[in-house]
Formats: sequence, C-alpha cells, structure tokens
Amino acid sequence: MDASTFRAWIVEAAQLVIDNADHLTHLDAAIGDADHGINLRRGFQAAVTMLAETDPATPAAVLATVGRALISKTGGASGPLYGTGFRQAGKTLGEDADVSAVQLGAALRAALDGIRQLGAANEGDKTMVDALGPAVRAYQAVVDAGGDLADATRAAADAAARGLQETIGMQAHKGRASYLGARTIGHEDPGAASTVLILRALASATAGLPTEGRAP
Amino acid sequence: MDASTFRAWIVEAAQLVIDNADHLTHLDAAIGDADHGINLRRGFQAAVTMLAETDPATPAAVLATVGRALISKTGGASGPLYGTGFRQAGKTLGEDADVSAVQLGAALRAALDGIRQLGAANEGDKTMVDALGPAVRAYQAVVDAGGDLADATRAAADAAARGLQETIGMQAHKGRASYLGARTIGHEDPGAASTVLILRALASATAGLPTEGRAP
Amino acid sequence: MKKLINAPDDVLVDALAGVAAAHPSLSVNIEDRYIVRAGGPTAGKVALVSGGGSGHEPLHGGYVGYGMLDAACPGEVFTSPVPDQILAATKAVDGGAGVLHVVKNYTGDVLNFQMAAELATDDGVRVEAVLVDDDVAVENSTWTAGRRGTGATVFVEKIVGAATERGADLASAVALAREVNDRSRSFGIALTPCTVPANGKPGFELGEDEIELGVGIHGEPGRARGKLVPAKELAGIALDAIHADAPLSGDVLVMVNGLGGTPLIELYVLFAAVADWLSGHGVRIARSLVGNYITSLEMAGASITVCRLTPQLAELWDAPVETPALRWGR
Amino acid sequence: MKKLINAPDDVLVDALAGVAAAHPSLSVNIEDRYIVRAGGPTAGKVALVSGGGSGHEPLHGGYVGYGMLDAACPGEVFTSPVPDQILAATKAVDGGAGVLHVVKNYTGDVLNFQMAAELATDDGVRVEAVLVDDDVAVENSTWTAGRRGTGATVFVEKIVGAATERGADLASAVALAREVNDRSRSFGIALTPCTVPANGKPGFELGEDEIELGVGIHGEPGRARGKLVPAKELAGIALDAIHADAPLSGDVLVMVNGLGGTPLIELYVLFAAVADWLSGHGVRIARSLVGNYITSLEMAGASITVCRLTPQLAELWDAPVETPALRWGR
Ligand SMILES: Nc1ncnc2c1ncn2[C@@H]1O[C@H](COP(=O)(O)OP(=O)(O)O)[C@@H](O)[C@H]1O
Ligand SMILES: Nc1ncnc2c1ncn2[C@@H]1O[C@H](COP(=O)(O)OP(=O)(O)O)[C@@H](O)[C@H]1O
Ligand SMILES: [Mg+2]
Ligand SMILES: [Mg+2]
Ligand SMILES: [Mg+2]
Ligand SMILES: [Mg+2]
Repeated sequence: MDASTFRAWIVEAAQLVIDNADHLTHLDAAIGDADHGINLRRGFQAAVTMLAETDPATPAAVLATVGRALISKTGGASGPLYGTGFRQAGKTLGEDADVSAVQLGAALRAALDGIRQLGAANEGDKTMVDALGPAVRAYQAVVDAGGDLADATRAAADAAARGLQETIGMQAHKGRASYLGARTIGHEDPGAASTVLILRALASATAGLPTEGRAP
Repeated sequence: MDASTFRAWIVEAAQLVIDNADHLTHLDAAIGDADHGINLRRGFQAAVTMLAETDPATPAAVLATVGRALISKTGGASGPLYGTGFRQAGKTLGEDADVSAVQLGAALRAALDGIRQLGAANEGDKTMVDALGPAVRAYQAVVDAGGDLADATRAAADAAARGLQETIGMQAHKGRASYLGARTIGHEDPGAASTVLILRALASATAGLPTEGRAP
Repeated sequence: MKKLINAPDDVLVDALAGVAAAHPSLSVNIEDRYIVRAGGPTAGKVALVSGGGSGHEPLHGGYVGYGMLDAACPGEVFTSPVPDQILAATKAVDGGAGVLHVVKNYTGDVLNFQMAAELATDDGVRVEAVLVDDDVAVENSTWTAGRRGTGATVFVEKIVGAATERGADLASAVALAREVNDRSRSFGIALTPCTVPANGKPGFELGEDEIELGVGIHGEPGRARGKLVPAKELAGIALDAIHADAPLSGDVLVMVNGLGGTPLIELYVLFAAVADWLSGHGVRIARSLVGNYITSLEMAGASITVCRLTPQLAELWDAPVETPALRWGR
Repeated sequence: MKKLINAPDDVLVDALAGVAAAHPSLSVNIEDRYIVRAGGPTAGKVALVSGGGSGHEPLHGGYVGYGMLDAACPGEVFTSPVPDQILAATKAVDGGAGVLHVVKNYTGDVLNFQMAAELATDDGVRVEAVLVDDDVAVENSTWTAGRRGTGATVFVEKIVGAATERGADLASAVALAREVNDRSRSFGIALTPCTVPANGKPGFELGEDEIELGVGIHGEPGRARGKLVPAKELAGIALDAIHADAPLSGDVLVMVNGLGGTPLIELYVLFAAVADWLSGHGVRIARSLVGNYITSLEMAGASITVCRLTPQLAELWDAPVETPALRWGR
C-alpha cells in the first residue's frame, strides 16, 4: 500500500464524511451537541486540502499530515482524538514507500492505543473506541490467517460496523454524551459511526472498489 | 336615575368588560399591543371595589369615584381617557340625588368633550370617540323627541355599535394603532368596542334588563 | 406560553422583589411601584424620572443610579404606569431643584405622565417633561400619534443624567434632553413575536422566513412585513431609513440593541454590518453599545439607534455612571 | 432557523469583526481566532487565557480586559477551539510570568487545551491549566467525563483575574482558581432548545409544558425532562440540588444567569425566588449578578450559580474590572 493509496483512502474518507455529515450531526444531536458531522467535515476537508498542497511522499508523511490537519481544524473531542490516531499510526511506518498488510495492522493498533491513551476510554464506554477496537482485532485475525490487505480492511470495516451496533445498547461514560447518563442508551455513538465511515473508505481504497454509503 | 342605578351601571359594565376582556385584548393585538381587555378589566374591577368601599351617595360622587379608580388602576391610554370621561360627566351632576334624562345627556356630552380634549381625537381617527360621538348625538335626539331614559340609552348603545362598525374601515390616526398606518384598516378599534360595552351596560341598567354580550 | 414566572398577574411584583434583592444600591417601593436610589433624593439636584410599561428591562429600573435616573416607574407589562405611582416617585426624588420626566412618546405614557405632572405641580413640585420620539419607522405626521420613543431613551437618560449630576438646572436639562432626542434616530426589526404574560398568546404570527420591519418595543407588528435577509441587508434597511430621515455624518454613538430573545453573538454580527455601512458612508463610530438595553420581552430581533454626537454629548456620555445596567467610571 | 446572520459558516468570523468594531479596548485576531487586550501583554503578570465553543457570549471574549482575562479563544459555535489558536493566544499574552488556562471541563476543551499547552511548553512558555467543573446536574464519577464547567467560569475568571492583576504568581493563581471552583456549584434549566447555525435544526424538541432539567450550555438535553412549574419551584429544584451536593451557608455570591432567550424581567422573578430560598436557609446574598453572562445561543431558560464566599474572595470580586461585559471600579 503506497502513498497514493493512503491519499486515496483519505480523499474517500473525506467524501464519505461529507456525504454523511448531516447523519453524524443528527446522531450527535441525540446524545451530544449536534456538531460531530460539522466538525469532521471541516477537519477532513482541511486534511484533503493540506495533502493537495504538501503532496507528502511517504505513507507515514500522509498520515502525519492528516493528523496535523485534523488537530488543527476539527475542534471538539473528535479532532484531537482522530488527529492523534492518525499521527500515532504514521509514526509506525518509518520511511517506507510501500506498506504491508502486517505494517498497516501495527499502524491501526497504534492509532487505537493513541486514542485510548488520550481519551482514556475503554471499550463499552460508547465511543469511537467501540468501533475501532473490534476493527483492529478483526484486521489482525485476517492477517494472522494469511488474508490479504483487501480482506483485512474489509473485515475491519465490518467489525467496526458491528461495534457501532453494539454502542446502541451502551450508556456513555466518556465525552459529552456521558452527561445524559441512561438517556444515551438506544442511540448510536456518533464517533463510532464516523469510525465506520473511515474504515469503509480504507477498505475500498485498498480494494480499489467504490464504497457503500456514498451519496449517489 | 339615582346613585344605586349609576352603581348598577358600573357593576354591569365591569361584568361586561370582564366577560369580553379576551375579545378586547384580541382586537388590541391586531392593531395595538394586546392589552386593552387586561387594562380595562383591571380598571373596572378597581372601580367596583372602590364603589363598594366608599359607597358614594350621589350620582356625581359615583362617577367621580369611578373616574378616579380608572385613572389610578387602568394604565395605558384608555385609563386616563375613560377616567377623565367619567370625572367630567360627574362634574355636571352637582349634588342631585336623582338625575333626569336631560341631565344624563349633558353628562355624556361632558364625557365626550373631556375625552376629546385630553386625547385630541376627532371622529374618523379610529378611537373610542367614534363610538361615543354618535352615541351622544343619538341619545340627545331621542331626548329632544321626548323619549325616556331607557329609549335614549338604548339608542346611544345602538349608535355606538354602528360607530364601532364604522371604525373597521378607518385608518387609525391616534394612539398606538396609528403606528401601523394602513394596516389598521379592516379591524375594529378596541376602545370603540369597549365603549359599546359600557353604553350597553348603561342601557340595561336604566331599563333594568339583562344585557346582551354577557357570558352565560 | 413558556415563562420563568409564578403567575401571569404576579410578574411585575415578583420582578420588583427580585430587583430589590439583587441591587442594594436601589430602593424599591413595591406597594407604590417605583424604584429610586437607595440614598434618597439628592438635595439641589434636578431629579430625572422615567417610566413606562414593563417588559423592556433593563429599561427603566436598570438605569436608576448615579449619573442616570433618580426614579423609574414600571407599569404592567407593555402598559403605561398610572399617575399615582408617577406622582409618588416624583415626590420621592424631588431634591428641590425640580423634576424632569423623560417620557417615551406613546399616548398612554404621555397622558399618564401628564396627569401625574399636573398633580405634582398642584403639590408644589416643579415638573417638566421631555418626549422621546426617535423611531423613524413611524412618520411624524398629524396622521399618527407621532414617532415612538425607543432606543434614544437610553441616550437621553445617560447624557441628561450626567448633566444633572453636575448641577444642570431644570431648563438646561430640558434643552439637553431635547437635543439628544433630536440628534437620535432608531429603527427596529423583529424575527419573532413576543407574548404578554397576562395575554398568553403571541402578539402576531410570522412565517419561518418572515420578519417585521419597523417594530417598536411593545410586541406590536411593524410598518411592513418582509423576508428574512442577511444581516448586512437588514443593517442597510435600518440605516438607510435613518439616514434618509436625518443624514448621518461625523462622529456617532451607535447602539445595536437586542429585543430580548436574540443571542449576543448575532448582535455582534449585526454590529459588524452596521460598522461597514457607516464607514462606507464616512460616518465614524465614536461610542457604541451592543447588547440588550431596551427590550420587548423575549422577542427575537434588534433595533439600531444612532445619535449624531457633539463633543459635549460625547463628554457627557463618558461621564461616570453607576447603575445595574450601565456602569463605568466608578 | 431564524437568525440575524449572513451565512451559517460566517457567524464566528462576522461576530469577531463586530467585537473588533465595538470594543477599541480589545484587539481581535480574526485570522488566528483570538481576542486579547489592545494594550498587548502585561509584563510580569500571570496571563489568564480561556476559551471554548462560541455561542456562550459574553463568555469568553466579553471578559477580556483589566482585572479579568488576557485572552479568549472562541471555537466554532459549541465546538472547542483548536490547539493552534490556543497556542497563538497563549504566546500573544505571555508576559514572562506564565500563562493560566481556564478550561471548562468538556472532553473537547480539555484535549485541545492540553495539546496547546504541550506545544506552548515546547516553545518555552510556562503554562498551567485549571478545570472548571461546577455543574451539579452531572454526577462526578468514573462513569462520566466529570462535571461540566458552566457559571463558575465567570467567577473564576473575575476573581483570579483580580489576583493576577495584583501580582499573584502562577502557583497561587492556580490554587485560587481551584478554590473558587471548589466553592461554586451550578444548575441549569431549559424552557426551549436552541439551534446551532451550521446545523439549522433545534438540538431537541420540547412540548408546550415541558422543560429540561440539568442542562449545560451546549444546547444538549438535560439529565431529565420535567413539567414547567412556577419559578419558585424551579429555584427550589436547582438550589436543593446544589445544597445537597455542597451545603450552602454564610455569605454567597449568586448568579441568576439567562441562557440567551429569556427576558431580564423573568430572571428577576427567578432571582426573587432564589433570594427567598436562600434566606429561608439562613444563607446571605453578599454579592450577585442577574443577566446573560454565560449563554447557550437563543435558548430560553436560566442557570443558577452559587459560590460560598470568603472575605478574600469577596474582596477580589469587588476589585476593579473593565471588560465589555463586566465592569466596575473604573
Ligand atoms: N474520551 C473519549 N475517548 C474516545 N472517544 C471520545 C471521547 N470523548 C468523546 N469521544 C468521541 O467523540 C465523539 C464526539 O465528537 P464531537 O461531537 O466531534 O466532539 P464534541 O463531543 O466535543 O462535540 C463521540 O461520539 C465519541 O465517539
Ligand atoms: N388620543 C386618543 N383619543 C381617544 N382615544 C384613544 C386615543 N388613543 C388611544 N385611544 C383609545 O384607546 C384604545 C387603546 O387602549 P389601551 O390598549 O388600553 O391603551 P394602550 O393603547 O396604551 O395600550 C384605542 O383602541 C383607542 O380607542
Ligand atoms: Mg459534538
Ligand atoms: Mg393596548
Ligand atoms: Mg398598552
Ligand atoms: Mg462540540
């Protein structure tokens, strides 16, 4: 997986976020402050712009650029969290021009660890971690079983989607949603939903296929 | 017409104003500030209370008491205007214990003059004067033709009602309604409407009959 | 109707109790319905008394204090005060140098203050009255009750308050009040109606994209209904109307005033548009206010008031003032 | 959505332009999104920097000035500011004695200020942060992100601002800020939702007789939905919750704060109810604020914040302050 594929991932993720921004905001309205879609749209648009301007040469540089852009432009809780995730992932990739399925697994793991360290959320707290955690494990399982990049990223996206479903039954213990206590039960977590979008984009970028969830 | 009949008039007028307060306020909402019914209810309730407390002996004293109460408690434009009307009317009645149809005519005329002097409204300006003016003339015509008190007050009330209808076509030139300019055309004037109620109460008090417009 | 109240008929009395509890600098006579400075009358000073319907807070009670009003007479919501309370307040603050009634030009206010002034004069108090009529939305003709008094009331109370604090006599206080009023113009825009508690229903209805242009401060409809356009255009509509009536130039005092339900962030957006228009017309903002200073209950919307300053007026504007709603210099 | 704006995405920039035009005492960096005192950094003084989402005006920009904040960092409406702007503001006001970040306890604010502090430290600026978390509606447990920061933020900024103006060092400024926060509690009630401009739809829906109890300042629903009851009962609900969490006694500083769409007359009605409750519990109102000080766009409702004063805190509260939204003593 080379730098251009990583860029394709982010461009696709940005498009998915833009197409689903209202939905993400709608989810955030139910248990948060109705801005998650607005925040991420702003952040990913900035990331795409910065990639176009700086045209980073390596996968690591792409992820570092995206992380910086998300931190600088997103705001809210999701900005620093996603931004840190991308930056930590990038740090694991060194100077390599091409990244293997195994390397990407380590990068995704690093993203999860970075987000968990910054946000101190555990799985079950009804956050993006409830989508990203299962995704990282599913990805690793496919790779361990000898599957390829496309299979692994597809498995990660599907596991994230199942994780998102799991958040419906959870009570939020982190972020703004936690203020609503039991009233959060019965709603999807917005950040988990956006994590699904980002991983779907990864799957289609690695498979070179169109992504589900794109606005026609 | 003795003091007790004058008191009966005011008690009846107060009841009519209370029963129709929402309607008067509704009319004021269309071209004013939605408080005419509220103001007059407050004023006439105070008048009835003050009459009960002070129990004035003469017709003149009854009207003076009512005028003071309306001025002290009503507020708005209608308070000073109606209050002045009743006070001026009272001043014409001297110490007499019983008031003739002719005397009442002079009293009503004095009320009209007092209101016109204070408010500087002419007929056609879309105010209470457009109900009271015709009423005073109609009253006088009946008395000149030898009619009795009941006939004259009935004629006054009917003329006031016709005057109220006339206000619908008028553009307001006085009071808050004048701020709305041509937008006032097509609406009854609230003060003209309350004048009709007060004169209806007078008619039924003098005739000793129930008044139309009473809430069941 | 959704309001933080106990009962519609208790709003005024309960609010006065709150004013009394919140502001030790004020003395509130709940029985007679007036608010004066806790210190009592200032001997030898011309006393400034204003009043009108309630629902315009902080006007007028919030402007009682050093450098501004001596007394405020709050009527029921949107209803003129009655002569009795104006008379009581006038006597309570008379310091022997006479009392100036600052009256917003509404028939009800005018008549009630007029009756109170007559009664006070009978009781030997020297009383003068000045009418504030700054609202350009109402043309001042024999076909109307004359212009409404709106935002300029705040300017008159502040500037004349400063002058009387310095010993201006009754005649010059009257002249100064007239000057401030003559130099000031206002225009108001409503995005939503408001509801008088005792009434319980909104004064009018507006569609999602409709606004009322040229509204006053009593929840009444304006001169015309219009479409909701960007703040820049609304500022233009208001300032064009003001400019057409009394051309703006030189240094001005500008107030972008919220009608009660508009968030401050929107008032700043509107102020930016006002500033653009003024600089585009070579007018300099020398002094300004942005916030809720003369309101119409919870109505969403804003009014713009501009006063063409003189060096003397600017200097009096800057003079120390210490009231609940306007305070600087001490 | 009916708002006095030009375009939903321009609200923040347009409002900042308005702040710049309205307040010569402030210097607004629209590019980097921060507001500082026009005078520049005060050498040798600990600088106070706060920030958060916009839509809470006058918080924070309205509190920049002598005796209060040195800088404010406004994020998009209801969205935490980003590290870049916080870093830029921090460097702009550093007077060599260190910078104190006053951070309302929201995950987004905490994380963004934390990242900015790390970057500033890398650049050699001494930075400390204090979290404000006064909202008793959120129980402070490992099962939540901790209490929200609401009304007490105003108290912290005013009191610590006064202390830093007098030369308090960074460590004692931190300690004082924590003391004010520890002694303060808040509770908020919403009568209507509000609409984020970029979103266009209300954050929640409420029936004609419904209210949200225990709301914060971001248009979010509260801890529970309730029925609209008289102001006296609402004051009881809020103060009982505060009292249960941290028993009230002695002298207190009370703020009855409007959330943006509630008229001042209603806030006074509520203040009267608050005063009744407090005197009934032997608590004395030593200082108070009534008005819109920390808002949630156009939301109708109010929050009540109580701080148990010490003589030192009262004295620092009374110290001169000169900001657009809070001013006395000069
Ligand atoms: N401590 C945390 N750890 C991990 N994710 C979190 C944490 N707090 C919040 N989030 C995620 O952030 C999302 C909200 O992001 P966003 O709405 O953009 O920011 P904010 O909550 O500041 O408005 C939540 O749905 C949740 O998934
Ligand atoms: N100058 C005037 N002369 C006579 N009647 C007037 C005048 N101004 C107003 N009115 C009457 O008063 C009525 C309004 O009274 P009200 O609503 O109680 O007071 P306000 O207009 O101060 O709210 C109008 O409908 C009109 O009939
Ligand atoms: Mg959010
Ligand atoms: Mg009226
Ligand atoms: Mg009225
Ligand atoms: Mg947010």
